[in-house]
Amino acid sequence: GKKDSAPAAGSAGASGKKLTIAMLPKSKGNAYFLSAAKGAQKAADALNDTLLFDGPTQTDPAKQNEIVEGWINKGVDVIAVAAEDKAALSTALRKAQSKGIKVVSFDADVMPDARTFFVNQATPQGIGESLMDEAARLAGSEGEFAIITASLTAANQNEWKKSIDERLKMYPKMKLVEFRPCDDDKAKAQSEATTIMSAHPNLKLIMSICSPGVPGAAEAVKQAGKTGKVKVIGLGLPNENKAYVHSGVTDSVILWNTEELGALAVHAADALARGTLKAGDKSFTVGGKTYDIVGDNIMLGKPFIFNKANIDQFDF
Amino acid sequence: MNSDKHGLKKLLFRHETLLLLVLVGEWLFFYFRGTTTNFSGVTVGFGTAGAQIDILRHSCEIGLLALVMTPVILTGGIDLSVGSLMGLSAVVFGKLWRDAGVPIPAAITATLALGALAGGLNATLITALRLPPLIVTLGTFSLFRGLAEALTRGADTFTGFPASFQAIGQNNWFGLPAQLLVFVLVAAAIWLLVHRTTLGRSFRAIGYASEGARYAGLPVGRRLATVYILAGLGASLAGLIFTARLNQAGANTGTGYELFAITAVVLGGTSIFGGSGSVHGTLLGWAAVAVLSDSLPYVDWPREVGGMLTGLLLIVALSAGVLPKFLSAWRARRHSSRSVNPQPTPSP
Amino acid sequence: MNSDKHGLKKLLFRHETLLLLVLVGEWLFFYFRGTTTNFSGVTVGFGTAGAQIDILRHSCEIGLLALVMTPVILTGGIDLSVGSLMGLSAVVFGKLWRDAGVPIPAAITATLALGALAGGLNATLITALRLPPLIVTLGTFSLFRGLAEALTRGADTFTGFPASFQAIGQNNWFGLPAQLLVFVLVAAAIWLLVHRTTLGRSFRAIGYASEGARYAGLPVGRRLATVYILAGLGASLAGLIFTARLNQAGANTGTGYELFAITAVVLGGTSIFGGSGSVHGTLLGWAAVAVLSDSLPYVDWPREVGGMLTGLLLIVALSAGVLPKFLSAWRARRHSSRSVNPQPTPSP
Amino acid sequence: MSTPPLLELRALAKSFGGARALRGVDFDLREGEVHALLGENGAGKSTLIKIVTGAHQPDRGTIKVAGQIVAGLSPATARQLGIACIYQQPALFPDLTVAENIALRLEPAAALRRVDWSARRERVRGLLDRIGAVISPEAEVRTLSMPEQQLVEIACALGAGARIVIMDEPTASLTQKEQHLLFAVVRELRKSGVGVIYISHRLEEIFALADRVTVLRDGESVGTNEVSELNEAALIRMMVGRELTQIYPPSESAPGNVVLALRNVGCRTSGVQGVTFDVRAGEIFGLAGLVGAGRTELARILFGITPADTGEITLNGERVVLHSPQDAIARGIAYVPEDRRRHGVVLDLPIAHNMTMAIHPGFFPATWLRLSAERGLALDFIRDLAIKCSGPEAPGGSLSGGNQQKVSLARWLATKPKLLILDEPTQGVDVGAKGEIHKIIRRLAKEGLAVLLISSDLPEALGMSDRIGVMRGSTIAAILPGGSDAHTVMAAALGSEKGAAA
Ligand SMILES: Nc1ncnc2c1ncn2[C@@H]1O[C@H](COP(=O)(O)OP(=O)(O)OP(=O)(O)O)[C@@H](O)[C@H]1O
Ligand SMILES: Nc1ncnc2c1ncn2[C@@H]1O[C@H](COP(=O)(O)OP(=O)(O)OP(=O)(O)O)[C@@H](O)[C@H]1O
Ligand SMILES: [Mg+2]
Ligand SMILES: [Mg+2]
Repeated sequence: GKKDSAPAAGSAGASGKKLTIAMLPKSKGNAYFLSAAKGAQKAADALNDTLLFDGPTQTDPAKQNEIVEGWINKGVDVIAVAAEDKAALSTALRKAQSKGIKVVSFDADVMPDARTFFVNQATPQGIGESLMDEAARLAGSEGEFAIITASLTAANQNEWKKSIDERLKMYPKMKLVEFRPCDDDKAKAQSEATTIMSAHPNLKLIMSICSPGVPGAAEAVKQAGKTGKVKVIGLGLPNENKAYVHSGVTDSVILWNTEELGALAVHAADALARGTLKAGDKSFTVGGKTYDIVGDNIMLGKPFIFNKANIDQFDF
Repeated sequence: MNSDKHGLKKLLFRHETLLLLVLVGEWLFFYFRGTTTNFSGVTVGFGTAGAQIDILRHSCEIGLLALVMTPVILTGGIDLSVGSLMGLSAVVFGKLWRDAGVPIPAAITATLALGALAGGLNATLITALRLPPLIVTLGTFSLFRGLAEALTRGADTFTGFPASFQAIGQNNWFGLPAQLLVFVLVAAAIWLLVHRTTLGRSFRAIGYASEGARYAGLPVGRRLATVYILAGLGASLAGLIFTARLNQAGANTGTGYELFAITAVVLGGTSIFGGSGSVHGTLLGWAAVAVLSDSLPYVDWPREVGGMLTGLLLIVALSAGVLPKFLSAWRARRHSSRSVNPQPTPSP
Repeated sequence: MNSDKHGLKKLLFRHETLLLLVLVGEWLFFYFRGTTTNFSGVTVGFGTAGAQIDILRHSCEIGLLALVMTPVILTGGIDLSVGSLMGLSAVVFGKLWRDAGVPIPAAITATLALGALAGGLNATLITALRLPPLIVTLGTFSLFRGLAEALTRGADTFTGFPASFQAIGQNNWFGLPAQLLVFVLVAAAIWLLVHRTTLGRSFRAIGYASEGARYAGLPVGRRLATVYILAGLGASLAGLIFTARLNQAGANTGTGYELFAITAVVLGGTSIFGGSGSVHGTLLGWAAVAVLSDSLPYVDWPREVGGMLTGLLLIVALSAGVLPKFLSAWRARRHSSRSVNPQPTPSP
Repeated sequence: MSTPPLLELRALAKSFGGARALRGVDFDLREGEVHALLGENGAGKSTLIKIVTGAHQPDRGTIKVAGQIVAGLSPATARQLGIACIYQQPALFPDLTVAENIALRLEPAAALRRVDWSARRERVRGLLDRIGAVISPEAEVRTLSMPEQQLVEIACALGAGARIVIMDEPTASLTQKEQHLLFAVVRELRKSGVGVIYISHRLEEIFALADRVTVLRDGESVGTNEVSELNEAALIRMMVGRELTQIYPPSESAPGNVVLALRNVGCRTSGVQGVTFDVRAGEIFGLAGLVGAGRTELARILFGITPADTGEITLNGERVVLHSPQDAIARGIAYVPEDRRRHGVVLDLPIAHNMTMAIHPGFFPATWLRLSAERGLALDFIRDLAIKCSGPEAPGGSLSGGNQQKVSLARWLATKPKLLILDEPTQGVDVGAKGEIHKIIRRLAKEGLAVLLISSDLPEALGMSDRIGVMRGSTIAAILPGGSDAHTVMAAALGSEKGAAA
């Protein structure tokens, strides 16, 4: 019942066969990808497609590779991936394409020749600039700050880091003192933040560019009793940061709508497999909303800043 | 064999002193290289109470595992399953509290019971079926971790525990981390058990010569059961503290901890063949590893070097212990006049 | 002790048959539950050649480790450092090729040499200083991994290797994965070594009674060196193949593999005390684990269950092997006539 | 006489820590002779052998092989010199086949040589035929019986072109039939010019087989004679030496009521059957017999290690079932085991710990150690038993054999037992300690303890026992009154005609 009545089911869902869409996150445990999966599932239901959501329990290029190869043998129709390691995953994806399986990437891109489209949650500039500007605003444009990232190998985090460094040039009085990985793990992020704070007592702000890092850093600041003294911002999920934002530990969380990202990835995958979306298209419309396509990047739109004022309006 | 034990016994003494020196050396190094006063005159870095407390906090769980691993190794056994059991405990605790709505105290009790049960499984396979501990616990190593992952499908994690529970892992009691007090209590208990009770005695006897212990009328099976159940309890306790510290419980909790714990015990001078060793040795070994693995950033060294240094320390410390004995044995064999060693044959 | 070996040897036989059954059972289960034909009439899933080949591809590295681990365990030793050595090899290979600009063939040779060297380090500490293998390789376990991480600061990874090299890990030769051919060659070599040469015989002799082997005039030291160097070689080869398969080399390559390899060997019926065991047993054990850990998604089971099943399999298989012996021994003690066993004393 | 002896030992001496195993032994072995080596337990026979085979290094003395002085003999060089040894417990690898085992010894340890199976099988079969053994080269050694394994050992020796073959108590666990096969092989060897050193506790074998005999006593050679010049009595006298019976303390206790009563006790796993006798309070009941007669097995039954499955055991009038050592200890039974080094003391633990090991529940209420009390107890025993040691903290392994034995004894005296089982209490114990232990045993008996004394040392059994049970073939062959003479006991143990007469 609901499938048919689903608004976005549109022409595609009704006509043609039921597709099997396989979605690969960097790691299953990560709430960021779980919320993307939520959106993806909604979209799949709407399109009357089957969604397989599987990934490594901890970020692990080899496992990602093996999971994709498993899907190839299972004969899925289209694959949507967020790559932990460009090179490692691309080898498997090319194999998939050679077997006639369509591939889109989302959140973290692979080699261009290993997929048709990249669903781009935000350009590195967009993210880097919003993060750096927000940081400067909170720190009063001066003082030491540290960055916690996913893993020093993570492709897109490194992209963002570049544009952060670019933007940093506009704030000469601000000094980046640490750039530490947390392996997309809240626990590690927390101990990293703790260590950073005792190593750099004048630290004014911790910025996390991976979602588990934000609550991790906040937890550390709270436990160190430095609430307000050391500010916390980063890319994160509203839900896992609400408490900290309200208690004033975390000032702002910057992100795009991850459920929308997941949904868009599935819609793109579906359309690509059905041929309604082709390389070279300049825009892509889902249920009335139009996303522009820059080259082979389907743009999700501008990042969004969650803070005390608005965070409660979001649930993911 | 015999003279080997002798060697390792001697080694044990040389060891604890040597280890203490290493530890003090480490500490002073980090203290002088890793502590600075910033322009506003505040002391910062390794030397601060905060840093010291954090080092203790972060290594508390491995310390607990090392403590309960010590009796196991004293009996000549080993337990590879403690790390996985940490994960299973964390997950089960999380599920009980969040999904089954069990109140925290009951959930804690149930989790510890689970730990004891898991230890009991190891013990049964080892004593009743006479399977080698290494194999049994290698099996439960996969089993427990697998259960934890199956329960969460590798995705589900548990968080948002009540503050009263998080306090165990995050608050300070009397200026010390709460879990440190738990740790001290456990350490004291294990120390007394090993060094002051007949149980500890029988652990050593079993480790040195389990047949001999049997001929002396010691209840070997029951004693072995004790140490493995104890290890299980310790592992689940570590899992709980870990959960409280991070306010997060996942299936990957404690991955790889078993080998770190064994490293600490062995570094502490406990013979892997069983029999000789001490709880304070384990504590020293644990401290040496803890400082190494958590303090490098204070001196702006890459944290990654920690693992390398740990391995190096283990090898060097043990070689240093054996070398003199080895040389003397070798000299003895050259101009073999009278040797004090009851066994003339070179130890295997 | 001795009668213990008897048990484990009998177990070995029961084992290989039992294991073969398990393997066939597994395979058939996945074949019938995990293979389907989609509407366009194409067969997909576990039954396809592609799936079979991928399973082999993915488990090839662990298979190599298990193969070279077998002689080590036959001598009564163990090598915990192989997984870390995989990582170190991958990193060193990557650095040589990318940073030092060494041509691939030379880089491969150098990496293998490194592996042999690392194995030699283990061997030296074990034979010259007479340190227990468990401890030595526990130390190098941290040391090698630490070195790999230090070399890359945990950040650097290597990729973009020439297709000619990637071919080793990704292409098919004669319809089979390239690395599978390497694997088969190694397997054949190790099998001959263990079952058809005087070396293999001396491994068992050493594992059964290293002193006895000395009295029989065997060069125990040299033999031990052989097995650990072999293990080192195997580990670095596995590291290279892993790198070729993923076209990516990082410091975390092979983390935790050592315990999987040991699981395969032990599951294959090799006695952890050394002395008895077989290479074909190891291959069976490896296959059983490989299928379990890679095939669950084909039957839409959570892949996480794999670990649990592996642990269960190990425990059940070994218990099943020991149980009859245990019961009969027990019955014998109650009311049985003369036992063929020369030892009247019940096994410890 | 023109050719030098195959083997010539001069003033060979060897000590292990305290125990002086050999103190200047002379010995020589000629071509084509069987030279028997005889002596009580602990006389030094095995040590002598271990030196000749390179397992131990002598402290002093010279070894000549075929006239050449050899120094620093190692197992490998010994084999190259054509010295081969067949131990009581064959040192074969049970997981390997007969062929593999033999090859392991014979083929050079050259590494990766592909094994030539047919050639090897032929060679092995040839060797086995030569000693008239019907064993398949492909059989796994574990499937062979003890004597078959010994034959394989001998085949190895022959294959290695051994000129000197040593047999240390080869017949300890052989049946009559198996013995004769072995003897045939030995004679075969002698014919082919091989020199055989033959160690046995069984006199009739000496007379059946040996050309010459050398008797060791407490690490010294008493003398070497042509066997033809000796008779059984003379030989026993040489072994036993000075009129020992006098140096044994006299019995002072009057046996009281029955403490232990065995009725037709047996245990299938250990082969013991139909054992029936009583032991009274204050009585020392000796168990004599040859090595392997089954006395230790009987003791293991009484201590609950291998529980009895037939017959009944009565302690102080009440019938008891002994399933574990704990049971036995609880009922006041103490067992000082035969294998001191493996079962008697934990060599690595301080002697104080060793002494309290069997009384943990009683001596340490609520499991708390009372170190000072323990130390006190240890010091008392050290004084009472005159244990030579550096103190209660000295590890058991640092003591001489005799003193280790006293520690093991102390452990069991601490349990205040009603029945004390001593298994070879003075085996491998030097003469001085021997005497002291004997005095202690007497004193205990006088204090009303029932003592079961297992001993392969005939004079000891004779001198100490109020009554003597002689075991043969895992059962009681005869029960003799105290003061019976050596010949009667020996005869009963050997089962020779004299035994039937007595
Ligand atoms: N490895 C050893 N360490 C210490 N003492 C030893 C060792 N081996 C033998 N001894 C001692 O050397 C002495 C002689 O022992 P040996 O085994 O040679 O006697 P034996 O004549 O073979 O006795 P048996 O007839 O019981 O075999 C004994 O006092 C024994 O305790
Ligand atoms: N460790 C052993 N291995 C093989 N056979 C053994 C062993 N111990 C005893 N036996 C066999 O069990 C039987 C009884 O041995 P037991 O030790 O009881 O003899 P015993 O009378 O105690 O002689 P002794 O005490 O002088 O060795 C003999 O056939 C002996 O060969
Ligand atoms: Mg002897
Ligand atoms: Mg005996």
